[in-house]
Amino acid sequence: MMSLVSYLIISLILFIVGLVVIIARKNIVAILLGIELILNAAALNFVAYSRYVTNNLDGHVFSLFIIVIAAAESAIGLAIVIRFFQIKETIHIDEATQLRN
Amino acid sequence: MEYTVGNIAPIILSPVIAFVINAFFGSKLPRKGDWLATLSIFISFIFSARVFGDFVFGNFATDYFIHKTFTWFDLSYGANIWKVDMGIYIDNMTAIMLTMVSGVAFLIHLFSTWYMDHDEKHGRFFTFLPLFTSAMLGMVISDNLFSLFCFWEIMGFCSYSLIGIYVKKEKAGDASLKAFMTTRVGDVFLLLGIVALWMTLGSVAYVDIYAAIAEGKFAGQTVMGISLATFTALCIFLGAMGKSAQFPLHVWLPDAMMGPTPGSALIHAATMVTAGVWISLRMYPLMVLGDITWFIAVIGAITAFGAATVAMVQTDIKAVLAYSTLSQLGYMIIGVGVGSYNAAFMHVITHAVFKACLFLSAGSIIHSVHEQEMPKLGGLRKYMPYTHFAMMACTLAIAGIPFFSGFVSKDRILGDALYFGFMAGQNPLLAIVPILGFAGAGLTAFYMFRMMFLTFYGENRMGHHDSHGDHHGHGDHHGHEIHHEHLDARQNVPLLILSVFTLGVWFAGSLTGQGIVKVFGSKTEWFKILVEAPKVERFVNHPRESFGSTDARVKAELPKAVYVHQTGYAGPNPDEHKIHSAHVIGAILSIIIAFTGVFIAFLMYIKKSINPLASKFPGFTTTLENKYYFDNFYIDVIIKKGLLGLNRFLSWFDMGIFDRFAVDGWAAVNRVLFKASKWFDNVVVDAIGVDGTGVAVNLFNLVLRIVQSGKIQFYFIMLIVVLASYIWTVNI
Amino acid sequence: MFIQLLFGLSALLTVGCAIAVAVTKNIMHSCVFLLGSLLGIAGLYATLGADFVAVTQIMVYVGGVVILMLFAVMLTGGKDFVSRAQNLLGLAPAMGNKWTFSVGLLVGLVVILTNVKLIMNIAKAYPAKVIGNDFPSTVSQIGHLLVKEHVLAFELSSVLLLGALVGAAIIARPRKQG
Amino acid sequence: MNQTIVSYLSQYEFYDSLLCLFGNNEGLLAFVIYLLVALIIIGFSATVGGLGTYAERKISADLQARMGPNRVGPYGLLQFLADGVKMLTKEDIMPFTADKFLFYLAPMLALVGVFATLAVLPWSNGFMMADLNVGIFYLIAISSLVGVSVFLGGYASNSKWSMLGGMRGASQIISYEIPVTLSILAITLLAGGMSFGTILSHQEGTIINWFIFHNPFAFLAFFIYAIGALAETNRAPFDLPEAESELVSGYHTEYTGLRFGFFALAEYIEVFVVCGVGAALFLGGGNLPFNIQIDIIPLQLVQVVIFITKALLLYYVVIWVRWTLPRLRVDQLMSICWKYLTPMAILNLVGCAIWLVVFNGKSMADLVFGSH
Repeated sequence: MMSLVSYLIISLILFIVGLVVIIARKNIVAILLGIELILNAAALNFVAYSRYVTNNLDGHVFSLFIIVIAAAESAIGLAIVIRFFQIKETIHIDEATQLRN
Repeated sequence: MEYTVGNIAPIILSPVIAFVINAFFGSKLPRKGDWLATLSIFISFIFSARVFGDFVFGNFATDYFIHKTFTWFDLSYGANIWKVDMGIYIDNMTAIMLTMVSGVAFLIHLFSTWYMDHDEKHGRFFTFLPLFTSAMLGMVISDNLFSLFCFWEIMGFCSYSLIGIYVKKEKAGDASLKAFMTTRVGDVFLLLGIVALWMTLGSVAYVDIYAAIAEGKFAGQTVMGISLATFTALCIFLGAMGKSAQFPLHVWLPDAMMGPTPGSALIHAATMVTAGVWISLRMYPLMVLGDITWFIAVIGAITAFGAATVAMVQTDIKAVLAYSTLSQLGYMIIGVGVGSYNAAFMHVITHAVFKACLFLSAGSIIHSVHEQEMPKLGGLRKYMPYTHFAMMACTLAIAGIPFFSGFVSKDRILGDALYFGFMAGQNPLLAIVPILGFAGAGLTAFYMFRMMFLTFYGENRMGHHDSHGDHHGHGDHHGHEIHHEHLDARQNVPLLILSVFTLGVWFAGSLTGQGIVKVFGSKTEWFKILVEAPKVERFVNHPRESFGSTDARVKAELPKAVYVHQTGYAGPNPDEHKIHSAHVIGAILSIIIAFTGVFIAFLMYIKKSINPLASKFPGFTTTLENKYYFDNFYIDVIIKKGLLGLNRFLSWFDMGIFDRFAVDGWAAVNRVLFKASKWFDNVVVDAIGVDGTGVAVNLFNLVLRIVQSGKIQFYFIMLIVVLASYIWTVNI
Repeated sequence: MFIQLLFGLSALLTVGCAIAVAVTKNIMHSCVFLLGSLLGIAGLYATLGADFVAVTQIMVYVGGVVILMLFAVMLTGGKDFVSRAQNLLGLAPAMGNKWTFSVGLLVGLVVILTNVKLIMNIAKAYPAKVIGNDFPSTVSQIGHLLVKEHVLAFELSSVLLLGALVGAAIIARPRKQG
Repeated sequence: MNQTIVSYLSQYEFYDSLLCLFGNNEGLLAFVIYLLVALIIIGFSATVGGLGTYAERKISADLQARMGPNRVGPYGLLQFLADGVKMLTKEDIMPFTADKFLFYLAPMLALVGVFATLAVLPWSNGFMMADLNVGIFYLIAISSLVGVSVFLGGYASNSKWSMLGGMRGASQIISYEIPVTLSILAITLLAGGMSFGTILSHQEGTIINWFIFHNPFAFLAFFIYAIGALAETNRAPFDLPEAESELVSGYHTEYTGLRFGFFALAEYIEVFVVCGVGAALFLGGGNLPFNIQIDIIPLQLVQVVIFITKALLLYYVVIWVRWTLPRLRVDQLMSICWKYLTPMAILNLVGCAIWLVVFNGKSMADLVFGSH
């Protein structure tokens, strides 16, 4: 039941779901949720490989860094969302087509 | 014997703690935390004194040292060793220097609590002073050039802050900027030298450098066409020149006197400027290997003599002392250059003591009478007996009068210089080193006594400058009635302690104390026993010790220091007999010259039977008063003439050459091309190109409008699809 | 047995909540389902013997990121917006409609096809091997790795976090109007 | 390998006979043991939580020179049972515009977050459900579920008061997690591990071996932890999320009946948990204040009693503080956390590290009385 491939399949499902969320949703916060799912799929892969393939803890360290980066990304991303909302009064992604104003 | 973090770290850390506390909470502490700074320095003094006692009274062999390291950070990956070690390196020199720095710093802190009382910058002053002291101590105890450089830069920053501490004075700001910028020139070279060493040796610890010298690892290595040894030695010495204010990077030091006087005493007299001498001494084997000692000696001689001449005509009491500092630093550098290793180091110590005392005395005068122009002082002997006593002792010392410390060290440097210049078979032009050295010694005696006579003797010329006396806040005295010394212990005790240490016996004496200490040619001078140029062979394959490991060597098994009859001369072509005679000649000459200087000063300023120089050589005096026009040279010639001239040349080049030939010529060529292109334009471009492009753009636009929508999700989809097709095709 | 059970439950929680994130109409509920999914991933980490990573996952996501997300949803109203901008597929509501989901699923299908190939290759390269249920403590080893081999990344991530902190504060601060 | 209650019991002989009883199915036996222990702990904690309400009312009455509950049972001891019955029988009201899913979820999440922490609480040296390698870290992490539940409860009620209370609660819990975690990190540094077993084993022996007396920084860390823990559990003087005078009842204004009971129970159990953690980290946990090496079951029970006594003493202090100090303002709350507690906690951590390096890991007592 538990093997490298089972973890990879779970991670693949997470990735696909994250992808669908990113593409299908138009709400920026929802897209950030999708990004979190994708990042977690990657981190899960790292840890799984570290147990089943490399037998050292580098994968754990990498997934820790992924967690750090995800935290930083969501902080910055949500700050941008709030700022965007202040300016446009909407957080629809299709409104964010210009680099200024 | 046990050297652990616990009993070494307080030397550096206790002032740092005081710095941190004062920096953040200083304004809330009673007396702005000056007691905390003073206490912290006292703690480091206690710990340093313990090291001193261990080493000096332990009578270890001269080349005994303690070197303990720990890994600061380790970025080694696989076979690539990239590890940065920090550590301590303590030998006799370190022990002496630590004690000197912390002791002098403690006395200066104590004095400053009196001097800076009620000053608006009280708190900030006592924030930077301990940090500065700790950086100096850290530099002394460092075991490698990298951490030395870190502490070196902290010192640079602290001196910047302390010179410019009166931020509202424009001159103070300028002076601090000047000091920072000038020393930066040297620091860049120092860093270059350190990096070059690191790249080639893989380590910058002293012991590794010494071992590399002994093993001949430098042989055949070159950097930019010069041999590695010469390159690194020169770079490191240039760094030392910046810090020790050697010609031509000396311009910052006289201006650095804008800060409070005790700050000047610590920074620009006693300790920081000796950092350059310190690194030159530590890297002495490298200097010898790189064959630049003659250069060092010449630079030192020029500084020593030049600064002494300028000091003769200064009227500001602090300026005289500043130039005398320059001059004395020159002597130390001469000492390094001519191979007078232990005398140069001894001069560092003796000079630190008497120069600190001189500056504190000057501070005492300035703070009491609010005047620092010597022509307006005079006759202060009656009013300030203690200050007079201390300052006279130090003046005797710096002037090289026998039985005082300055004589012991300077005489030995000059003796070695004499040998180096005339008898060692060097280039005859190097005879300039002892000549300038002796001349400078005479001038030193002259200008120091000029300062003494103008300040403390003769009639009181304070006259009616009562505007100075008033902002002290006491209403009960007027300008022409100088108040007597307040006799504050914090003011006078440091002066008296320091003046006691200007006696030669402390430095030339014997440790075992057999009978009365012999000053002349004593066979058992402790300095000679304890300090000598590092013997590089000893460091080959020396085992590393880390903190926490107990010292493998047991104290009882260590060889004791044994006096071997040595001259202390480490320069080229030593010949013991000739060196001895050079020393005797040097001693006699320097005594004669010193007394001549004193006598001339006496005639000029007490008897007034000879006119001061100014009236006879107005041109020369003006040159001196303008400090050889160095500042003007840097500003007028290098910046104005040099840069503006370059500008003018570039402008001429632009207008005359580039404009005429390139631009106009290009225009002519263009005219021809234009005709050709007109035809081409009409026929080919307009018909096919323009109209065709319009059609193409229209077509292309249809695609781009869809693709470049600014919709991030669409971009994302394309990214995924492309990536997926890539993965599918490359067959991973 | 416990580990098998934990794996099954965690995988179920992860996948189920992830799908719920995708299909639920309410963004607030999406956030809460994301929380469940992340907790499930922490459980999966635990089955892989990555105790420290698992707890860090809970700590950072539950304690930080999800609450941040909830705050953001609340501050931006959390209601549906209709775009004023034209899209290829016309006006789309904020939480997507059947067209956007079809496009998403199509792209997902492409990725699945790609990855199935990869995973099959991996399964061939690393045939299932039995790994015992011994889970040594990873904490001290990770500590050593962080300050030795990965020290540069460690320091960089601290700089990154500082940058994110300052950046978020600067971007989101209220500006003077007009 | 993680120490658990099962692996602790397996060293005694009766474990083997139990194993025979279950037909040598170790997994089943472990499951049963875990289930039993979990039931005992949850039952005990729920009782403590319930009695907490009684203690709170009784102590506050004492401090205010009143009688307090005295009708139900001896000294009113059964008051909490009566309250519980009342809650169970009340109507479960849901606001019309509430977000139903989140409204149901929030109280559960609170209770789950609190009960999950009980898994690692060290009742004695041996009696721990699981002595995880990352024990204390796990406890901090999983208890942040309570923050989410407070926020969700406030949001789902769709009421202004609830919303304000929920936002205050979430931001307060997130903020105070930082000083609490940093002060716990200092202790982790001293113990050299994050598992409660390691932490407790370092505090064996006499009272001077407790971490609170290890060095001055650890002493200060205890007070930072205490203040931060008060704020994390939304207790007075930091009970802003449920400030009665401003927000009616804060995030659980709209909750009634059993759901309100869940929130209340979660709060009281969480107070007990943080008191227990404080006792374990700083006050030696189940260790007696004098030197006895304990490794048999009856003495483990003595340890359990000692641990609970220490935790309840801290519990008393918490209640005492509640009825003594006035409530803070929101800005004061945040400035205490970010301007005072966090920098102090960081300095503490650095100070502890420096202490360890300089004195080679010896405690103050070791320095004074000589190490052993």
